[in-house]
Amino acid sequence: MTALPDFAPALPEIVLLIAGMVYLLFGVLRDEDSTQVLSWATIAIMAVAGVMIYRASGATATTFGGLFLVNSFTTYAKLLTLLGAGLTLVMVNSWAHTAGTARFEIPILVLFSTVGMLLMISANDLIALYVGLELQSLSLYVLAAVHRNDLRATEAGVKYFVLGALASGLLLYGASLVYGFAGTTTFAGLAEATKGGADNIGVLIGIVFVISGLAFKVSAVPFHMWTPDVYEGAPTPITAFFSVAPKIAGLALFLRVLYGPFGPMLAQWQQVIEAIAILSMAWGAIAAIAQRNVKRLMAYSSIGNLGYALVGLASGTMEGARGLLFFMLIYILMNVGTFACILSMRVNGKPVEDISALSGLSKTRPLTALALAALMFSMSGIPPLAGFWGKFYIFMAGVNAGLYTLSVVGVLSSAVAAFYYLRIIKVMYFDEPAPALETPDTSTSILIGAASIAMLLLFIVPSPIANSAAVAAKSLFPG
Amino acid sequence: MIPGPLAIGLGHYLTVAAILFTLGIFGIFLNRKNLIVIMMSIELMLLAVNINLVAFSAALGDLVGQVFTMLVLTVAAAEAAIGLAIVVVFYRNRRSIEVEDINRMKG
Amino acid sequence: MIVASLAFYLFAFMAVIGALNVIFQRNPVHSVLWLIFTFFNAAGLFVLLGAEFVAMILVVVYVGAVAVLFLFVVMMLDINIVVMREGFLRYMPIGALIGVVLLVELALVFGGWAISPEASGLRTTPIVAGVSNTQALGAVLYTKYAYLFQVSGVILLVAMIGAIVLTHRRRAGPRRQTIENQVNRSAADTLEIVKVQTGRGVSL
Amino acid sequence: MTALRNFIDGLPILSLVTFLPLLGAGLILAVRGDSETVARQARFIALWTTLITFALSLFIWIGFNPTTSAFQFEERAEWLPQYKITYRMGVDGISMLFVILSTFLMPLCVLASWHSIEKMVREYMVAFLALETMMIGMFCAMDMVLFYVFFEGVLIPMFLIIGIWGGGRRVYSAFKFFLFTLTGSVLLLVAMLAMYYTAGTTDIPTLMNTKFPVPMQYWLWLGLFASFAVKVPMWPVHTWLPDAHVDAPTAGSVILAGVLLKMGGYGFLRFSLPMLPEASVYFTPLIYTLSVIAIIYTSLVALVQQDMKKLIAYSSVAHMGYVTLGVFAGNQQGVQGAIFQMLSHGVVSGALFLCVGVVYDRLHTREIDRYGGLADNMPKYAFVFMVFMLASVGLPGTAGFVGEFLVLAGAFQANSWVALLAASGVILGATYMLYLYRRVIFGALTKADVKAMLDLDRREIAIFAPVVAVVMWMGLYPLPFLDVMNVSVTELLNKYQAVVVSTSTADAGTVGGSLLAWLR
Amino acid sequence: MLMVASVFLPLLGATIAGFFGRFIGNRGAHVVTCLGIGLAAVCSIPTFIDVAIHGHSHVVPVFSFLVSGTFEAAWALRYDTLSATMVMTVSCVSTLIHVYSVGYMSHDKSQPRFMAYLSLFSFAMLALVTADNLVQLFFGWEGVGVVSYLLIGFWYHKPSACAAAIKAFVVNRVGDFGFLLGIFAAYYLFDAVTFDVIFSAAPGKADSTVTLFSHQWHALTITCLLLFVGAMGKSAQLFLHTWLPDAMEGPTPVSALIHAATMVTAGVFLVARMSPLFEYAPTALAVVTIVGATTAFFAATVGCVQNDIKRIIAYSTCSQLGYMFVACGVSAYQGGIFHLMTHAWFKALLFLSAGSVIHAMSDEQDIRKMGGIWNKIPMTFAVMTIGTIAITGIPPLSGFFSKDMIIEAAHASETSAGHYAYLMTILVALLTSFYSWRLIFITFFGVPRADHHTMEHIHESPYVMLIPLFVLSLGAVFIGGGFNELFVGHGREHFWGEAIKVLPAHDTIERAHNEHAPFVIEWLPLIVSLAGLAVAYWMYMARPGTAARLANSMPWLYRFLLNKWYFDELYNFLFVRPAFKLGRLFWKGGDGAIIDGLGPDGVSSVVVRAARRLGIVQSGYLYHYAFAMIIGIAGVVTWMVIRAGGFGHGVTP
Repeated sequence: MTALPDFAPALPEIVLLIAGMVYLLFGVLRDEDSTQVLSWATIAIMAVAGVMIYRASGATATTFGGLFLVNSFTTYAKLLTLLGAGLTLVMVNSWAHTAGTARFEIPILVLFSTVGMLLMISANDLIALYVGLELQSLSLYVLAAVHRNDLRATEAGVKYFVLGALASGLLLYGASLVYGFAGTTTFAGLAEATKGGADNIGVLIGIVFVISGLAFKVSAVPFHMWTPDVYEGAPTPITAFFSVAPKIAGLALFLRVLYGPFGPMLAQWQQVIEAIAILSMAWGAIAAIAQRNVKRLMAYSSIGNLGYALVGLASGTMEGARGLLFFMLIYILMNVGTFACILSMRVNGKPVEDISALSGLSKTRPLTALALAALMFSMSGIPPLAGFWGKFYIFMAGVNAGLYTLSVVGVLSSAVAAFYYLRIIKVMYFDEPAPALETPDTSTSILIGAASIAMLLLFIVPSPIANSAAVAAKSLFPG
Repeated sequence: MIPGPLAIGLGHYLTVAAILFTLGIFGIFLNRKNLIVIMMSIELMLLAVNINLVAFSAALGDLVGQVFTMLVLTVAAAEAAIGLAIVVVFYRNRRSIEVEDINRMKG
Repeated sequence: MIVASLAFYLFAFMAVIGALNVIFQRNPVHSVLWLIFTFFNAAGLFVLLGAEFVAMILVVVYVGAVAVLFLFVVMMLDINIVVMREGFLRYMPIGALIGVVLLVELALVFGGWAISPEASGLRTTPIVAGVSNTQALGAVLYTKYAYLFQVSGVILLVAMIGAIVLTHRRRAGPRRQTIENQVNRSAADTLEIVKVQTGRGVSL
Repeated sequence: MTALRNFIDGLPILSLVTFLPLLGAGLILAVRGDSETVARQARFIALWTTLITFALSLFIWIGFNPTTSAFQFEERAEWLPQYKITYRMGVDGISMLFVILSTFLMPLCVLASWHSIEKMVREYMVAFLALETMMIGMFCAMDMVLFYVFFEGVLIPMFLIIGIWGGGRRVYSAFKFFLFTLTGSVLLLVAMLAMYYTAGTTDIPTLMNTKFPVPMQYWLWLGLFASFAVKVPMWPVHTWLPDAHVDAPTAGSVILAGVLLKMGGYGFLRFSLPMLPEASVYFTPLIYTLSVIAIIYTSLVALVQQDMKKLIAYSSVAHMGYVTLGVFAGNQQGVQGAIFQMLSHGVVSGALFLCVGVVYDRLHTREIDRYGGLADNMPKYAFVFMVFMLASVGLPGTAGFVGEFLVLAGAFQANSWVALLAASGVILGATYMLYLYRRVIFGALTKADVKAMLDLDRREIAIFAPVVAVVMWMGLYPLPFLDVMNVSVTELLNKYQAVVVSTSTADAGTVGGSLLAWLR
Repeated sequence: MLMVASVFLPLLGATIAGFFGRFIGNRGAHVVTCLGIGLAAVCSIPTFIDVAIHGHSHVVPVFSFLVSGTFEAAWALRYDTLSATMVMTVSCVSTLIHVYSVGYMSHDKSQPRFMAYLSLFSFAMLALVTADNLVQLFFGWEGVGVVSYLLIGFWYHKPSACAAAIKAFVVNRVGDFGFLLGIFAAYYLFDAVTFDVIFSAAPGKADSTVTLFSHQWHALTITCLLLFVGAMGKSAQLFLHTWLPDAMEGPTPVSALIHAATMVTAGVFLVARMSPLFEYAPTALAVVTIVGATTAFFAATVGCVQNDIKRIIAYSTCSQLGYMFVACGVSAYQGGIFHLMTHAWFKALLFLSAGSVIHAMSDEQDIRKMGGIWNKIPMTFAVMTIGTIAITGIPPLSGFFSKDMIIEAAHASETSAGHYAYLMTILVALLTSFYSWRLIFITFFGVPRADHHTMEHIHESPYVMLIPLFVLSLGAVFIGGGFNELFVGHGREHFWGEAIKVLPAHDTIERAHNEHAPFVIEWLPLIVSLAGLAVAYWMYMARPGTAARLANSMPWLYRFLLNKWYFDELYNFLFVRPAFKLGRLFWKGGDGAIIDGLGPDGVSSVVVRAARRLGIVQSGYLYHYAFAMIIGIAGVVTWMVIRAGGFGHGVTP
């Protein structure tokens, strides 16, 4: 009756899905001891998918009846997502090595949730968006609670799940309103329907609900409350995964949705995003100061960083998108590096999470301390480290779009945020040594080192990344 | 358009959905008893969404709404499964699913 | 027309009553039962809207599977029926206020409800008169929306994996039948022949 | 001379001078061996690196053509082409001497830290060399973003230097320093971005010729002000400075006072005045007010200090008050005086901190009352201290006089009240410095531990001799310095004066209307 | 060449003695410095003859100094009669004092340092007087200030010496503050700081006005007044005089050189130097006159009751400086300079002989503990008496000529300030005579009041000290008569040339020469001087104890005078203590409580508190989290609804 759809644009996702199922079989047969093998295999297949995505870059195509879209933007966002997921999987592997409680399902769930993210990024229809989102979220709920004998992990799972379900409820409700008032769920159709601008309050309310749902996924204030608890409760590599991959996917989706179908209603949603961004930046900066647990600290840090990213989003311009995409790459690398450091915080075989455990790290483990210090300075956006470019691009877009208040609040909260990043450096460099941490294994060390060196290199040579971010951003604005 | 099914008027359906949705939200943040009821509240919210979708589908004369509804139902089932699984593991650890007991982590 | 209206109001009213009871019942078992009640009424509304298939699915999937799952878990976890805590009442006014505000705003939106003028042109899958609801859905679900169908399949797979990861325990206690072992059993492994001398017994 | 000039022109000398210290830092990191060896090697490598850098930087001066206001020794490379951000370096008469100042102070700092730094010597030297790169780079940058990068980058090594090798409340001070300056400079960043979007470039020479809309200028100016005022530091955002100085190691204080404070004044000259002339005119009364308050207020505070470093730190605030005053006096004497004052203050207050370091190394306290009568057992030290003390007081014949005098001369033409009030700093400055000197050097030598203190050793003489020479040179024959900046300053002021005239004739309602206009 | 040598030789001497004192020893330091200044003095005399007598005034450029826009100042030596006179006076007196110091300081352990300071001072003073522009003058001005500081604080072990040194420097700085503003005003007015340019432009600016300090001024008046503030500081005029008596903490040669003969006269020199400006600023001249006269009176009254031998002479110096200013104020600049020169000789003589007395009395300075020693140290007694005769203006010693000239000029001046000055100068002549003779009588006559031990050790000073005293007494005796005609006689216009400018209308010297006052007026100064001598004799020789009775009968007046009109207390109350109090207030209150409290510390504590508050919001309870989300969305929806202006707008029904 109808011809088969064109699978080529979605081939990487299909490959990943098939691999996931094969791995599942393998895991079931080999049982617990297969975790490491599967982690590496997952990283490998992600790399393969990445290569496939990269090789297909430049093309713009839709398939599956217009539900699925590929263009430069999705290419960039997917590569970023895969990068984040792959790097955190390295940590999963190292963690499994030491923790001994890891289960083979973890890499597979990571894989499925990554596929969910890729589908989200490529979604070209509200329904496709929803299923992609749910595929991602359901895997994440399970991952949060995967340490099922640990009270904190299960509590994290409960909180994440309940609030996540609430958020999807809000998103769905919004999607239903949009559908009802605009008459369609396809992005192209919605763009057509909203072209007139602000005259449909129903669509507008729908958008607000959709924004809330997405804001939850990227943990923007006031939909962020789950973040610190889940970050603290979930196993460290999983937290690392939470802090990178879903954020990219969520922001990419934000960009796709708000710049695509709802692009014409910029004037309406801009203020919402601005408000969310201001709250996120300020909340992330301030609340982190009281934290002693390094993972909670990173949770607030990521809330604040997402606030910066939202500044780029709020600008509604190509520069904004470009800045956001560039920022996110730096953000991934910084977070991966930092979490690798957190993962290596082990004393006598037990993981420690209190910041004070880092005391005097500069004397006991000078290289790790140096790397972490570089990452922290980068997070505070101090040149000559790449974090500076991240913020630079974001605020440049903000200023360009005339969002001066937002930019000023942003830079001021980045100054406040610098306080807690500096505190980590202070603990490492100014304080007397605490019991030495164990030597991290090779892959973690490489991650730490690579991330911090990348901060320096990307500072010196930001151009290639900036270029590809620019290309990606451009494809968000066809014509 | 198909006038028949909408003799009552779309607004009525939407209002019912809105009430159910609000009740669902209510159930989540007013509930102090147990997690299961919260999950049921979520189901109520999804039900409200479904009513919305089907009503719009009918009003627009467009089948997409119903397709969407079916997917929502499917996903909701999956969600319920996972949610209940999480509740069960939590219960095993804490021997309780009272909402007020879920606050080991805060600050 | 009157019948349809009456039916609508009946179903709508019952659904709301059901929802209220879901929330306010003290006993979770009762809540589940009221949930089922609400679902039934919603299914009624679906039928009124001409979506028979979705209505059936709702009853079959939700009442038949999900709600029963809920019931099952509630029973399994053996939860006490607790008194309502004062927190509920303390947060009631502000919560109610927010809820009502939201509700009124949503209702107001529907009061001025209007589909955008472009909407009819934007429909991707218009309902064709004369084709039954089930048939129409079937026609698009596996073709046009096959992608979504497949993805929802993956979602269910993930749900399955997730549920197993989280809840499945390999216990030491239960004895399982392992056919391999039974088949490979040899007398030498299990049987020891002891010659018993009369009057002296065996030392075990 | 021409041959030399050609040779220098052929080299990317500015980049060379800028990044040579970083190379040295790399070498230090490459040193292997036990901690003793590493420390010794690190000291020597750092010393040689800074000396070579200084020598190289002198070639900039030699090859510098003082008859043009254009940027010289230009270098340019692509950096972020899609944003038109380039790596562009160059010096003009305003910035060149600051490069020399930075390279001059660095070997002294290394020498001053020779024995006093015992832990983590390698890291210390690396931090210092990185700091040098940042400082030089900042003065050479011809691209606003590049400037900002270096400007901010300074924070990292300085934060570590105060925090790791400092004393007292080092953590508090390091944080205060970092966050205070960071808060200011992020606002600078916003202003810079806004300028970039208006002008479409971050190239400094182009921006100087860009006319920004006047209402916008006010906001931009305030953004720049937030950063530069903190760096200078101007009252009332100066409180980080005494703390940072007190708790930093000696060499850290030297660099802090010697170079870092100059970044603010340099910023005003490089950005505020030429790029935002209308706003600068508009806010001049504000600057006057704050500068005058800084001079009088901090001088009085310096008078009651018990801690030597704190006293000198407060005196720095007062001296930098002259700088801001001179810059915004907007005439040749004022601006040249301000630049000269920055240079001389860089040398003199740096030297004063070195002096404090000398006694601190011996007695491990900076409390003034713990000393007394050092003239008896440390006559060389007393002499050196005397020279710098007098230079700080602004005695004619020393470096301190020329800047202060020119600034006041300039200010007097701009606003006689301001000059009158600022000149009262001349009295107060003498008071607190002499009072300090009296309590430390004069008086009877009674305390046993003070008696046991030895006079300057050869290393210390090697540190102080060049500084004394420079201080006297700058005081007696300042012309070479003034010549270098003359044309650039004239060029800068020609444009600025045109605005001043048009603004004053237009009688725009300035801030002065509410603040200081009546003080004309 | 000679000119350059006479300025820079002392610097050379100072450098060698200062830096290499350890290598060349005390003797070497003595030789080097004395040689330096001596040669300078030798060079100065032919220069004086060439420049002043033969009228070859000119400027010797050295090298350029400051150029900034139109502001140009070069190092150059200006040689005209005024500076040649000053150079000669300074270098000659300085040479004598150098020599004297060799003896006086022979027991001190840091003699090279002392000699270096002395020579350095001479250099600075010479640089001051040969300045060609205001900036260079300021350089010398500050140079003498700082060396004075060093010399006053030479015995740095003594807290009082340190305090006096700081006081001297700071009070001088107050004057410098005015001087600086004066330089700026001059530059503002003339667009130059070089004397030639300023002087030639001055007549053109005679009527111009300038707005400074929110007030419209006569341009030259304000400039001159500001410059005069500087002169007041350096020359210890009323209000800025407090440092001078305290400066006696320094070794006596210092007092002689700096606080009598040279540095303190710099103010007078400045006014004379700026005469082309002052001439066009009559108001400023009046101020100079009044300040000078009042200072003269004030210092003389205080001098009458002091007991420290050096302080009495110090107040006398202060008083004599007042005379010089009176001269300048009534446009008799030549008279002022003349008195400056004679004063340099006899005041140096007085100080040095006082030093000799102190030396003899085992470092005792209180005259109440002396007495009856005239025959034990006859030489000292003799030269000191010569000095006293000179200062009290008894002919034919130098003081008579110069002082008389001033009083006549004041009388001849027909301004009210001039009248006031005349009155005062006459009165002061009486007081001067009284306290000078009081000093002699109490110190040398009567019963010995020193303890036995001291009396036994009284001895005449060595010749290295006495010879300078003899030379100085020669000067004190003859200089007045010798230079009278040249300086203030009828040929004075030719002699001074361009160096001093007096408008014909102001020429009080001319008028004084021409007017034939009654006998009493003409001889009044001498009469009051003798009267002073008589009173002093009566009170301290004839009827000892009268003074004490007088003091007891008017205790308030006595205490008022003894406490120097309570200036120090007043300044302490008005400036010193408030400065420290304000400093502490600004430090603890301003910086600590307000700026840090509201700024960094305040903000950080607010942030930390906010962080805790947010931590409470992050309660861990699911329903709170959900509630936050719902509030968020309800807020946004409400905002949207309000923004859309309700629902009627834009919705097609």
